[in-house]
Amino acid sequence: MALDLFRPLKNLYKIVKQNGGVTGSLYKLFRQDELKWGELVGEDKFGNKYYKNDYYFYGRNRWVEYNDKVWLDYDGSQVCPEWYGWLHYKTDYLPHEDPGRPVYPWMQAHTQNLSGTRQQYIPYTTTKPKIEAWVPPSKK
Amino acid sequence: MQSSLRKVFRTFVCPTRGFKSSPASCHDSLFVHRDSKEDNLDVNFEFTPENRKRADAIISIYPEGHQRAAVIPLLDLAQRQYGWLPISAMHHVADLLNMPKMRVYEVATFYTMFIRKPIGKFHVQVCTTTPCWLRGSDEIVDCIRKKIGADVGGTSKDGLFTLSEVECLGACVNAPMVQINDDYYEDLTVQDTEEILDDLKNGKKPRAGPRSGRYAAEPAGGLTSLTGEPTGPGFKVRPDL
Amino acid sequence: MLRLPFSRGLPCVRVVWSAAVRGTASNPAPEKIEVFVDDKSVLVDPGTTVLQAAAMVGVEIPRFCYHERLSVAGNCRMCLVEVEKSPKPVAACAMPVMKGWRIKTNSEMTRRAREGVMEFLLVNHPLDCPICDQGGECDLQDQSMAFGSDRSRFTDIHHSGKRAVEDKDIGPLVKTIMTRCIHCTRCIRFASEVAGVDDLGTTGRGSDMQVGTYIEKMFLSELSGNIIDLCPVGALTSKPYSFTARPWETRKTESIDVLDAVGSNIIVSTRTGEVLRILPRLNEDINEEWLADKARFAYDGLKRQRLMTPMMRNKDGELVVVDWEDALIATASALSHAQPDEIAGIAGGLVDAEALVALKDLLNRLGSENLVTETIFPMEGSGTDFRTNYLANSTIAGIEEADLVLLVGTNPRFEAPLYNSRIRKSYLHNEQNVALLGPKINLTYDYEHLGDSASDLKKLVDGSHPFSAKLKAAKRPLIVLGSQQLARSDGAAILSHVQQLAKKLSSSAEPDWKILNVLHSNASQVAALDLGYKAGTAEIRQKPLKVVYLLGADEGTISPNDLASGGVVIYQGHHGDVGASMADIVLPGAAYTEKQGTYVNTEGRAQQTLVAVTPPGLAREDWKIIRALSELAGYKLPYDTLFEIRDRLDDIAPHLTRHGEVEEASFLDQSVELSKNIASSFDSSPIDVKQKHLEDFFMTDAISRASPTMAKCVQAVLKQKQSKYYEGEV
Amino acid sequence: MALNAACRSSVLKWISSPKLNWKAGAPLASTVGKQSERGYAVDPTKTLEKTSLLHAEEKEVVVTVKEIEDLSPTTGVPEEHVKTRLVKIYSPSKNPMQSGTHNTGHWQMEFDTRERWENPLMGWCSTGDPLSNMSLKFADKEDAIFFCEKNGWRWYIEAPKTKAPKVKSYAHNFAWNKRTRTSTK
Amino acid sequence: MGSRQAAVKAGWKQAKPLISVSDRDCRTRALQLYKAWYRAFPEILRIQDLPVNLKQCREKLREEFHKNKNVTDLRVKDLLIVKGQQELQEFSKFWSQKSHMMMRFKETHNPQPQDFLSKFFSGHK
Repeated sequence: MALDLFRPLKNLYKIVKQNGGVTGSLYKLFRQDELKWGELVGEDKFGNKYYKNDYYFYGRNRWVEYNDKVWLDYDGSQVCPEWYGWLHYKTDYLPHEDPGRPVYPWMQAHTQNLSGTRQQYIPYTTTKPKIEAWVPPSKK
Repeated sequence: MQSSLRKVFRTFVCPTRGFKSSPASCHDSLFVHRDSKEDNLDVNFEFTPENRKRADAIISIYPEGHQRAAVIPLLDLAQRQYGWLPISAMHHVADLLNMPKMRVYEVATFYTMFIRKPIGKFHVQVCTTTPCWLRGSDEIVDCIRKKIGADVGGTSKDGLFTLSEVECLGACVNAPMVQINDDYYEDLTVQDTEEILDDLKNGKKPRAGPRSGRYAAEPAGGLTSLTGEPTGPGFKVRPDL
Repeated sequence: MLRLPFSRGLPCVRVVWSAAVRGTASNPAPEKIEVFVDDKSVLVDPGTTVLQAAAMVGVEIPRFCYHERLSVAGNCRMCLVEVEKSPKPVAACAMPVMKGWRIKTNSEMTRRAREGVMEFLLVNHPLDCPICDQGGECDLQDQSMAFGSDRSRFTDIHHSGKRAVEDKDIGPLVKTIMTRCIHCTRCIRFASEVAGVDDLGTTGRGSDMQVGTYIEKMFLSELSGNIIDLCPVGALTSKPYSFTARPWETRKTESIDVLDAVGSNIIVSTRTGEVLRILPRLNEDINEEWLADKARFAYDGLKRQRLMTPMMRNKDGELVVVDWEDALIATASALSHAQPDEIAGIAGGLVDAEALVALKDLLNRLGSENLVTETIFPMEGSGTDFRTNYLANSTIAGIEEADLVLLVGTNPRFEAPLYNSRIRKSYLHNEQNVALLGPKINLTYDYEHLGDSASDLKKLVDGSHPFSAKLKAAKRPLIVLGSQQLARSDGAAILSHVQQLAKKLSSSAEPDWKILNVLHSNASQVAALDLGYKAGTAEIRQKPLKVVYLLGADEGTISPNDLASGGVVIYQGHHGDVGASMADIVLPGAAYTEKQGTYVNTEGRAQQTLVAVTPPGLAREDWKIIRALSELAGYKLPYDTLFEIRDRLDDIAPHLTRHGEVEEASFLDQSVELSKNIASSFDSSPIDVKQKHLEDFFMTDAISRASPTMAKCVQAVLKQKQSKYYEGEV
Repeated sequence: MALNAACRSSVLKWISSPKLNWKAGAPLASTVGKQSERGYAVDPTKTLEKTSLLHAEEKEVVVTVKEIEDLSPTTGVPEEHVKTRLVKIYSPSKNPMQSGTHNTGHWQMEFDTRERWENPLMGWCSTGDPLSNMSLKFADKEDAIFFCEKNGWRWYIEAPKTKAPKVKSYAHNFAWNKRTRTSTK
Repeated sequence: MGSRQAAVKAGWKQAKPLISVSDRDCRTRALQLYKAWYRAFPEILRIQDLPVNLKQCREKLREEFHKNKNVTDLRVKDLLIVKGQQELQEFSKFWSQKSHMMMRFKETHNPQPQDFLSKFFSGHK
């Protein structure tokens, strides 16, 4: 096959087109430092969009675009567990296609990593003080 | 194959000494005190005036400062008076001898003839050691069991008889035998046994001793030796001496 | 190979033996006989047992039932050794040696005998070492490693034949797991010989034999904890310490007990900055190898009710936490705003000599001489000027040499249990006779009761009392005066009469024999008197006090009402008790396990405690608090380190830094002279002691009052007293 | 550049020179101030080399030193742990829980206890005291004293407590007229 | 045992020398070591890329030597020289790193209180 000199341009056209024109593309480039084109395969309950394009090399051919609402505060832990496996090549099934995904009542809803926020987990001491201090009798 | 051969060889030809425990041989009595209906501190025990006199006599045997040596005879006396040894009797003896109560408990629990739980009026002790057993003590035991309606170690419903199996009582010549309270009844047959128990039940006191008509431990079929007169001096002595 | 370690480290024992044997031989020593232990020749006194002879050459024979301080029982058979030409092995603990015997402690016969005994013991011993508290310090464990067989012939995998014995409940201190018992009878012999409580015994026989009390009964003794030490297996273990630690995890600090005036030597086991248990430490002169229950088990009081931060009263009269600067500045300003005579220092019963001297120096620099101890001692006559007046001059070990002991108004059994156990020991082994002037109490041995009238002392002095003849006949009489009697209004008269009696008896007694003994009830009294504290708060209460500095004073001998209005009470101590609750400023100090402090016991022996753990929270060592305070008050004390304050102690009273030695005092004649003028009128009230019953023994000071274990003991004793089986023993 | 590299390698060569002569009292040949051919005055390795003595033969040489050297500058123990520590030299007492006397009879040194603190989460215990676990055993107390003196630690001796021998007899249990006659086993 | 007892009382004794046989000898070695360090510093600075200048290094060198000025014992001095030698080698060969050198310039721990009161307020000292 002859070298398609216009391929980069074609790609650029596809990318720009898919990402919502020039302004949309610039917006995504600013947010994600990267511009890709690909097939939207699904969206999770947090509004993150998952894409696939085998044009890119394995390892870069599945990606997530985080919900616009989080702006720049996106974080790997915002990927919900259903999509996690697909995104990390643990499975090739998409969440709705996957036959073996039992749902148990004890399963908790996924939350993103809360470290550094007000809701973060703070460990507390579980040991009894070895020495108890005297509490002066109150006059009241 | 080889190993099983070795096993057989070991078992039969050169057995190693194996340490095997026998099944737990728990004593029929308990070695701690538990308050019960019959045995508690509220049970009043005092020596009767006669026994008190006997007790004083026993104590007086022992030298000054060593009166506590009288603990065994006094406990025996208390047991004879009460039938068995309640805790208050032990305490009474301890007080009498001015010794720590624990030391009395030690003695009372050590000797199996001190009985620390209620017992029938007649304590039937059947010897089942080898000579008696060979002479049929098993039948005697069965007979008594049936007769009093209680198993070994148990007491009859009327509270008259308590049956125990004991080791050799030293009357092997007159086997089989039973000891009822202080009396030996020897050369027993099943019939004799029934008779004795019936008598006791009816308040009669059967004659102690051999039932076979023997006086004591003499040979049953008459003397087999020493039948003649003893020889005089010079018997089989060299004439020249 | 394993036997090798047991023979190590014994050369020192040999030295001691020979030295002591030389020392004690008063009458011409009988001819020594020569025996050979493992072909090593040794000369021993006639009557020495094989085991003792072996110890002299450094051979330690394994044993379970034998204990140096108990009678010989000879029932465990572990000490079997071969003696040449004897067909059977002999029990080394009970067999006296004969001339020329050749003892073989490592021969085939000996080893087989030990192995056999070990096997029999282990047949009926549970294999629960992993959950046994004795694990790691168990004689059975160690000896089965060293002398037992390396394989088992016990094939009872169904556990049908293993002996099992039900556990006994003998109180809140000793946990019993009787299945582990190997019937060495050490606990029984201890109870009967040392504790004087014949409550333990063996019941049953053969394989049914068990050690116990037969009836359900608490082991009512003030020395009950010692049976935990004595037990060579895990049958008797400490209840408060159960499942706490393994011995190899703990750090051991050799220290001194201060909960009574005996000054028992102890080992404080700590882990992760926490005191886990207290064990006795051998000291032949004081506690031998025993320890009273209070000293052993009150350590959990060190973890409760502690003062951990400085506190001050706010406007509402509530004690609130402040930091050190504020507390010390407030204290300093209170001290500097008062006139010298308006300041007083009161020392309690658990204070070390370093803190005492620091407080004394500070108050003296401020111009105040009002330094007193809580416990009263008559200041009439020679008062506390002569040490001989307030010491147990005959020493504790000296009791054993006495032939007659007269106890005056004291219950040594609960005031100083190990003092009492010495008397009992001498009573049993040395045919010592005892008489008591005071209330009728159970001392664990027989004594002649001389009534409880104080005026009988007068009769004793002039010789008209029926007991006087016996006193006069005694070669080594001993008078023990309880310090409580000195708090009576006629305390001075009692003391002076006892002194006169002692003086009188010294003419008929052996020369240089010391008769007068004062038995104190707290650990700091002697050091305080040595340092020049006055005794009793009565005198200073008359003064218009503005500032009272309570140095661990928790007996409530002074109250805020004794102070002039606007007065300040400063409390420095380690527990929130009486003193802290009435204080305006609380300065948290260190308890005896947390400081290196000097204490002087009732016989005048200075000993030091060591730091086992550091003081909790913001608490500091006591002398340091006073030193810091002095700097803020503008009267800086000239010592910054422990060495420097010890030098200061050395300047005042050199014996305070000679740890472990008794400084003798002998000015009886002079003090008798000076006490002759004391009015000799006695109160009509009978002589009484505070601690008559066992339940009075456990909670006597700030530490033991904070201890849950001690509270449990009191409850258990009271409960036992409700039982029908209680016979008014204690 | 090349010169520099050459210089560097020569420095390294000196310093790593294996010719260290550790023999005590061996004579030192080179002296200070001699110019080496590479232009450096002193060869650092030479500080450990031979000493210029008149008698060059290897013979027993002795120096006079203090009886107790103060080793503390060389041990690396922080100064505060030399000056403020108190060493207890003692002969450990027998474990009262056991009959055996193993682990006794020697002399031991231990430092004073310093503060431990607790991890607030797990309750684990820490200490800032590097010497808290240092407990050395000695055959006799003079050795221990010598060691402490050398290291500059203050020490004190805790006198060992010894047992008094006691005549014991099985017969005492059965003595006819003594109080030792007991009713126990 | 007897000799040891005598040892406790400070005195003098004859001992086998470690390296130096006389004070003069030892002094020579110390000076040699000092000079070696002095001259090695430019190279050490270069290879280690230390954030200090040569002057500071040499001042520090002086300070370190002065720390031990009170050492009198010949053998201790020898040992110190040996240790100094080792250290020089370590730094020159980059066995010891930048941080090891910088430890000398800045204490890694907070200064401890010195007088009694501040010690008292700061903790169990």
